Amino acid sequence: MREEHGNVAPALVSKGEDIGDVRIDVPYQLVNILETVYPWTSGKIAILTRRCDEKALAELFKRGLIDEARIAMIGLGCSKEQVRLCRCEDPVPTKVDVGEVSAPAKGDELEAKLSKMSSEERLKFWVGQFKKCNKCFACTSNCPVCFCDDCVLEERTFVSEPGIPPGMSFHLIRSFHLADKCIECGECERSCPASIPLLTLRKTVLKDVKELFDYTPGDKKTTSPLLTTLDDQPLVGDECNEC
Amino acid sequence: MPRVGVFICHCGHNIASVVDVEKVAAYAKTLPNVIVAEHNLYSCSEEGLGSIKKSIEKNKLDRVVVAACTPRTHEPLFRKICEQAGINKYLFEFVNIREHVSWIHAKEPKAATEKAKNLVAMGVAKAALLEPQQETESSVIPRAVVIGGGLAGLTAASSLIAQNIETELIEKNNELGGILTNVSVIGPEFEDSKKLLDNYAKRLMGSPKAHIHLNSKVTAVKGFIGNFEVTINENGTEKKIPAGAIIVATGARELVPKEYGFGSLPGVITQLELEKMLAKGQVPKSAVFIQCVGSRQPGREYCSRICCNVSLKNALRIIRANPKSSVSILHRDIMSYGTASERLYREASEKGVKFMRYGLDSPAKVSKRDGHLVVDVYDETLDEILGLETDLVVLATPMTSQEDATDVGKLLKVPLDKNGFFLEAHVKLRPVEFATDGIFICGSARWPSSAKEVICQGLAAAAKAAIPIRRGKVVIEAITAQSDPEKCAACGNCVAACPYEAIEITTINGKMAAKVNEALCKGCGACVASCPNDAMQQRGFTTNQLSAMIDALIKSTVEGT
Amino acid sequence: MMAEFDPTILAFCCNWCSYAGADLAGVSRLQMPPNVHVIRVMCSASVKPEYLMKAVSQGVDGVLVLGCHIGDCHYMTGNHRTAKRVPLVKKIIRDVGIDERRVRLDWVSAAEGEKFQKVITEFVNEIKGLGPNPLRSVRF
Amino acid sequence: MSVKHVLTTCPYCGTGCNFFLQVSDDGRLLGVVPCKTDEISLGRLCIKGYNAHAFVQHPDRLKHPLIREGGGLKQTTWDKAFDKIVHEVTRIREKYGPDSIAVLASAKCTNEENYLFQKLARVAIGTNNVDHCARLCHASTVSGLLTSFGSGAMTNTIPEFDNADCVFVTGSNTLEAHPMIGARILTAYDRGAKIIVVDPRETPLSRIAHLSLHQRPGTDIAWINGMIKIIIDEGLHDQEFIKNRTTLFDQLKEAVKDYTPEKVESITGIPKKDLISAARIYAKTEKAMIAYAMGITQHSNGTNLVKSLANLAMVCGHIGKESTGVNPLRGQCNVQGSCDSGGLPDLYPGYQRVLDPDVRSKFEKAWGKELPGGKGLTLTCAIKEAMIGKLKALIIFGENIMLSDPNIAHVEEALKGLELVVVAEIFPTETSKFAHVVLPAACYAEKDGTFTNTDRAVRRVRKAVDPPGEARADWQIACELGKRLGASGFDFRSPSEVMDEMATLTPIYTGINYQKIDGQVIRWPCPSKDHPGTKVLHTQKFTKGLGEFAPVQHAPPAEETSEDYPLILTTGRNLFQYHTGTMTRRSPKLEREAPEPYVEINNGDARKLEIADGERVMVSSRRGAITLKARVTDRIISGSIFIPFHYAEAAANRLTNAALDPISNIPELKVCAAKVQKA
Repeated sequence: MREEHGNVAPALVSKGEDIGDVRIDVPYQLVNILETVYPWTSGKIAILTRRCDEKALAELFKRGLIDEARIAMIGLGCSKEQVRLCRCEDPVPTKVDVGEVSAPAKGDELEAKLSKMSSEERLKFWVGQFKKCNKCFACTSNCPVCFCDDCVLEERTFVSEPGIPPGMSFHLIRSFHLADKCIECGECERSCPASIPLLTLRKTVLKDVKELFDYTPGDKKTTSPLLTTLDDQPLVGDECNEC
Repeated sequence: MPRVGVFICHCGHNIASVVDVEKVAAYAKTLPNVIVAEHNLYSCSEEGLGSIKKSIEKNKLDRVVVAACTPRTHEPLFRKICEQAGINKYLFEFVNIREHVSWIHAKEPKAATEKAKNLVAMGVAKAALLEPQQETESSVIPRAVVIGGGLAGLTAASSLIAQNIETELIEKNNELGGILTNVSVIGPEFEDSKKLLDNYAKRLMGSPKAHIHLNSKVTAVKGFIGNFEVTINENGTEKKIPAGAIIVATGARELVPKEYGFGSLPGVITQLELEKMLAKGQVPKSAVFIQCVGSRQPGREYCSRICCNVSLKNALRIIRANPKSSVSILHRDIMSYGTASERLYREASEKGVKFMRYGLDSPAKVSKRDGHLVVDVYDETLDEILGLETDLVVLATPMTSQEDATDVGKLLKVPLDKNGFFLEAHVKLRPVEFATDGIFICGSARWPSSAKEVICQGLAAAAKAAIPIRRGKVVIEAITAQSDPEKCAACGNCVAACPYEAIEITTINGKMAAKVNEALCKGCGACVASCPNDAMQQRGFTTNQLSAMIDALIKSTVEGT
Repeated sequence: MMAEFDPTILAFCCNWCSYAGADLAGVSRLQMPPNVHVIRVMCSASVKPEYLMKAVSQGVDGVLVLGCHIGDCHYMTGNHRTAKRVPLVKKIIRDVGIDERRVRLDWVSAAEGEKFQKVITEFVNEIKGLGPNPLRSVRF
Repeated sequence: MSVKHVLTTCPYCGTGCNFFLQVSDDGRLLGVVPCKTDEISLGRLCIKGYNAHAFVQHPDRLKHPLIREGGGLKQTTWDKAFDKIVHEVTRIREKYGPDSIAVLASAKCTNEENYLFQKLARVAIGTNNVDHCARLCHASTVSGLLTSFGSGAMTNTIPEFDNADCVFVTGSNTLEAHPMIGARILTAYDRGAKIIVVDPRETPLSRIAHLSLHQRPGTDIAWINGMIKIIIDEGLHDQEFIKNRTTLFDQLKEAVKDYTPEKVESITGIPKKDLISAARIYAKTEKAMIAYAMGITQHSNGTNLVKSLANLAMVCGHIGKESTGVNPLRGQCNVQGSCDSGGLPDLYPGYQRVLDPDVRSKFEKAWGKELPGGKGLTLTCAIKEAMIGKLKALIIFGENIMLSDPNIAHVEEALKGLELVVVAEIFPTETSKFAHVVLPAACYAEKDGTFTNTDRAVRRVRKAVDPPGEARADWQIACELGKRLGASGFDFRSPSEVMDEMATLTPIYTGINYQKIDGQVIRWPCPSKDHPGTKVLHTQKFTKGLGEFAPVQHAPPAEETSEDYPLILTTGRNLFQYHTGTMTRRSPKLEREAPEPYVEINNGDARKLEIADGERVMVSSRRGAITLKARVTDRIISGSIFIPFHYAEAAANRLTNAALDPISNIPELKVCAAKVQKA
């Protein structure tokens, strides 16, 4: 990050280069930017990582999409304000090299509010939100754990509505795809021109995954429950011998 | 633009008496891409097939939809006709309006007709997107591996060599014969088991095609039908055996009981121990058989089906040897299936074998009273507890799966049922086959079986295993998965999802992407569902085909309303 | 207009067990409501969550996924995947306010014609109880 | 290997979002990263923005000059190409006079380049025949708002939409055509602002609007006058404001007196009660913004239409305050700038009138050459003149008139008749097919310069990669051409120098220079070096002094429906394609979203014509016919059809009517009579 033309700009600085006016107030999803530059660079890359970035990287390491050996993490502790914006319950990186140590937030108010609503009200709310979607794909293109080059949501196979806004399936399918990946960085919500509370939706689904499989993404040692068999059940079952 | 032909079958009255076939045909005509829609009395009859063929040629159709019965039985027939008419057989789509419509909505002709229309619309939508497929062929290694040297394995093996097929027999023990080595006489005909076994053994020994591996265990299985590689450990040394087919004949074992003082009270023995005694000519003066020990009860519900016959056989051996001896059989029900066994049962009751029925709630008690074994059993007819004094108590325990069955199942990637016996692909449609092509099952590893049954199954398995080897090639049905390297993000979901390790991530023109080994792929589609980016597609079930079906249903119902 | 609500229902059946079960139900002439439209797939594991999402989003009133019983899967562990995917799908649609009962997962073996009949009948009645999929009337 | 991020301005709509282009050091354009701290985009982009890199290094790019030999175009050198042009221009000028030559500037090019294009025409060639595609979009805005307010631009800024309490949108599909301005409106909506949309189509915005009115195309003055009448009758007008800041109110009052809600309903089809509540909401809300676009301007009475919107705002005093005003949304990245920098036949840079002798002498002094007197030809007239053989040569910088202009059949005829057609382009286009010389140009990512976005902010365009092959930036081409034509004042070393010259001659830009705008957003007017720029126009007084009410009357469109052509055809954009598709159709993701042309037709009409959704149909007008897919929908009112004009394979402009607005010469692209039948 550095100051450029009065703006904060992502910057890739090589050895010996002038790092200019380096900034650590990172308004960017750096892992996502890292993914785009990664194939075009060689050698080891150091990157400012918030807690969510660490988790994002863990998800990418796991899938062999980024070589852990090439990454050096500089732990960035989030500001209180940032934590509040993200309703972040896990804000502190393993090692805080820069930034501050802030207390976690107390959950997501909107999420709580929605969970108390009747399904009719909840549907009304989300339909109202999704009607604003104009398919810029910011939520996918800025997502650190959305690793496909082109997205199935860009096709008419499952999202049949031509033009905008896309129908419900767009958001449902994305929710499923992220269920075992999302690390709650909130970039989808921040970059949404329609200010759809996407982070709230993400958090809601993550709760489900936790409840169903006792799983939370972001740890490179664990495997997504969607990629394993039913471990609690042996590989034997009811016989259907007499048909 | 595809040219779809739709053929609705009356199936005599089976369909037409409920579904208004004319209406459905008329509706089909209105569907996109449909060139012609006809209906026949019996589409599968010579005449029906002929008219379909004619229509294909006349109307230059390139897609065919038949709405009739179930694809599970009739699909091959109609695919054949397509081929004869000069279109790729994978451009055929089957719609089931008999089992799934007329037969189950018999009282609602109107609704049934509507549903038939919807299903046809869905079928047409899919058909329009079907693509011609080339079935891939792979060569077959002309060698079979038989795992298990018991009766089943021996039968299968000798049948294979009889067909001049190189055969490797893998036996974990140091001798052939399996459980039969402890059984001298085989019921119900009282044949000499040794003769039977020696006979098989001789055949094998005598043949240059047969290779017997004693003290050997299978440690790894790689590959697929036609091209397996079975790794065995023979007396501590590793051997790799390439093979075209595998027969599983690992058999079963006798359950060692805990009940009735077995182990503590001398004279309380199992069926096999009795076999050994009788073989040595030691005939007890009196014996009480207790049936269903450890089976047909909570924890092990199944009936082992052969134990009754075995008890009858041995009871008669005792009685025949010494007509004065007293023999009782305490049973829950006698399972003497088959005429021969039924004869044994008659003979036994005539010769004075006492049959006493006991309930699961009132099991017999075995105890030692002043030097004698006593079996206390509640007699339902007399409604009192009888104390039977006896020299011998024979516990008829069920056959259970081998302790290593699960390991074998894992090695071969084949399923077991909840009792640990192997599960064949389909008892009626594909007996003695596994769902995994090229692997077959016979004998008591499949289910407790009598020697006769074991032999039949052994021969059946051998016959089926011989098919690919004789043909020298296998055709892989074109429903395998394929990955689009352009779309693939190499996330590895599919690799994790595949039960057959058929998918690997490799570099395809400079880009990491998933690659399917079509010969290993069984076409389950698990990878397709796991792919976030729709890069993985199953031939004949592509996502755009199935989505089109959903859209068609919505168009003709939800949007229709 | 006020005619009884006649739901549109989609069912994915695996070729080996549930589709065979459906056939058996047919052969046994077991009667059931005519709302369910079966799509045959080789294994319930190949049913993409996307299909369920798509169907529900476009107004299908209910979606069934039927597979072999756990352990009986002819692809060994296929239905294990299904057993994990479908519950998650149910949760997600509930999160946006669609009744999760509109999606149902069940196991029907090739022997269980009666069970197929039972599952279909129950599900159709349940959906009738729920009424039309609210998304039918929503226009984005 | 490393990657750098270059901050620049989006080449698509007029919103002027900034973003970073990612460039690998071997010169590959990798992608787009939004600029989080940009005050206009707020780090948010639309799908076009995210794909703005996709077309730049497309293999189709023109890499070498081409020259017509025999039938086809053959590769040549820059020298030969320039020689040919200079030779022909000189010949034609001598034979037919300078006014037989016209230059088409471009709203896709930078301010500096447009400044040079008009200088090229006026100084090097000696004609005022310079115009560009603004003629087709907001010419009527420029003329209309100039008369009403004295300035033809957005009276407010984009961020101000956030705080508006009423946003009144008409003739603009904002969420699709200006997504990031749409985003601002959504912010207001989320804040609880009232959204009113008047449009013959249902747009993504109208679907969430509190009030969505659907008028018959071509009846806008009627409903606007109707609203004004309601407002006056109910005494909701701002007498204070009218008294102190405007003139000719009585004439307006007189003009609207017959537009009773009943009458308006009969003309426009807008229900009486809806019109009334719209009028009340707009008039009663303190912070009320009007946003409009082609739906208002592209009519044969476009100028009057624009004036009537100005009337509506002035009646309520809804102008000259924050989040309150009249806002024409400009459609191209630099259509505002290309007008500012004088790419117009009647105006020098900064809207200084060609006919004003003082202005003229000022420019003659500065440029050291006598300048032509009268107004030049507008783009649309130039085509007509070419048809009758009066115009002989056309020098086109980055425009694709063979798709963008009405009644393409005529354009084609015109082009064929010309003795010299020069096209400077980044891709081969329908137009370059007719060129005698084709010059390969650099695109936005390959050059420095400035775009002026729709809210008057002058934003930097920065070079990220080198142009392909021998391609050159248009400013270099223009300079070289100027020099070779023997003119002085064309030796600039950088665009920055061009801007400096332009600033000295353009009052509204006087304070603008690269160093100043590098770190901050500056909006014109910026009359001096230390001036911070202007956000809200007309705060104390109107640019022209008093706001001028215009008594305008409803007039039916130039072409009305008939027995044979019973439907009204209206045209526009969709979100994923952009104008003639030169760039978007070469961006895979955009093309995939909207790969083929379609006509939107109302379900009712479709049922009558027995046309099914997705069926191929033929749409024809008195001028031509095209075949394309039918999209049966209730998102367009019965009696009207809609076709996006992006697609060459079914060019909507083969059907459209070239009837012109007498004042601004804008063609009536939004209304013509058509019929639909099964293909």
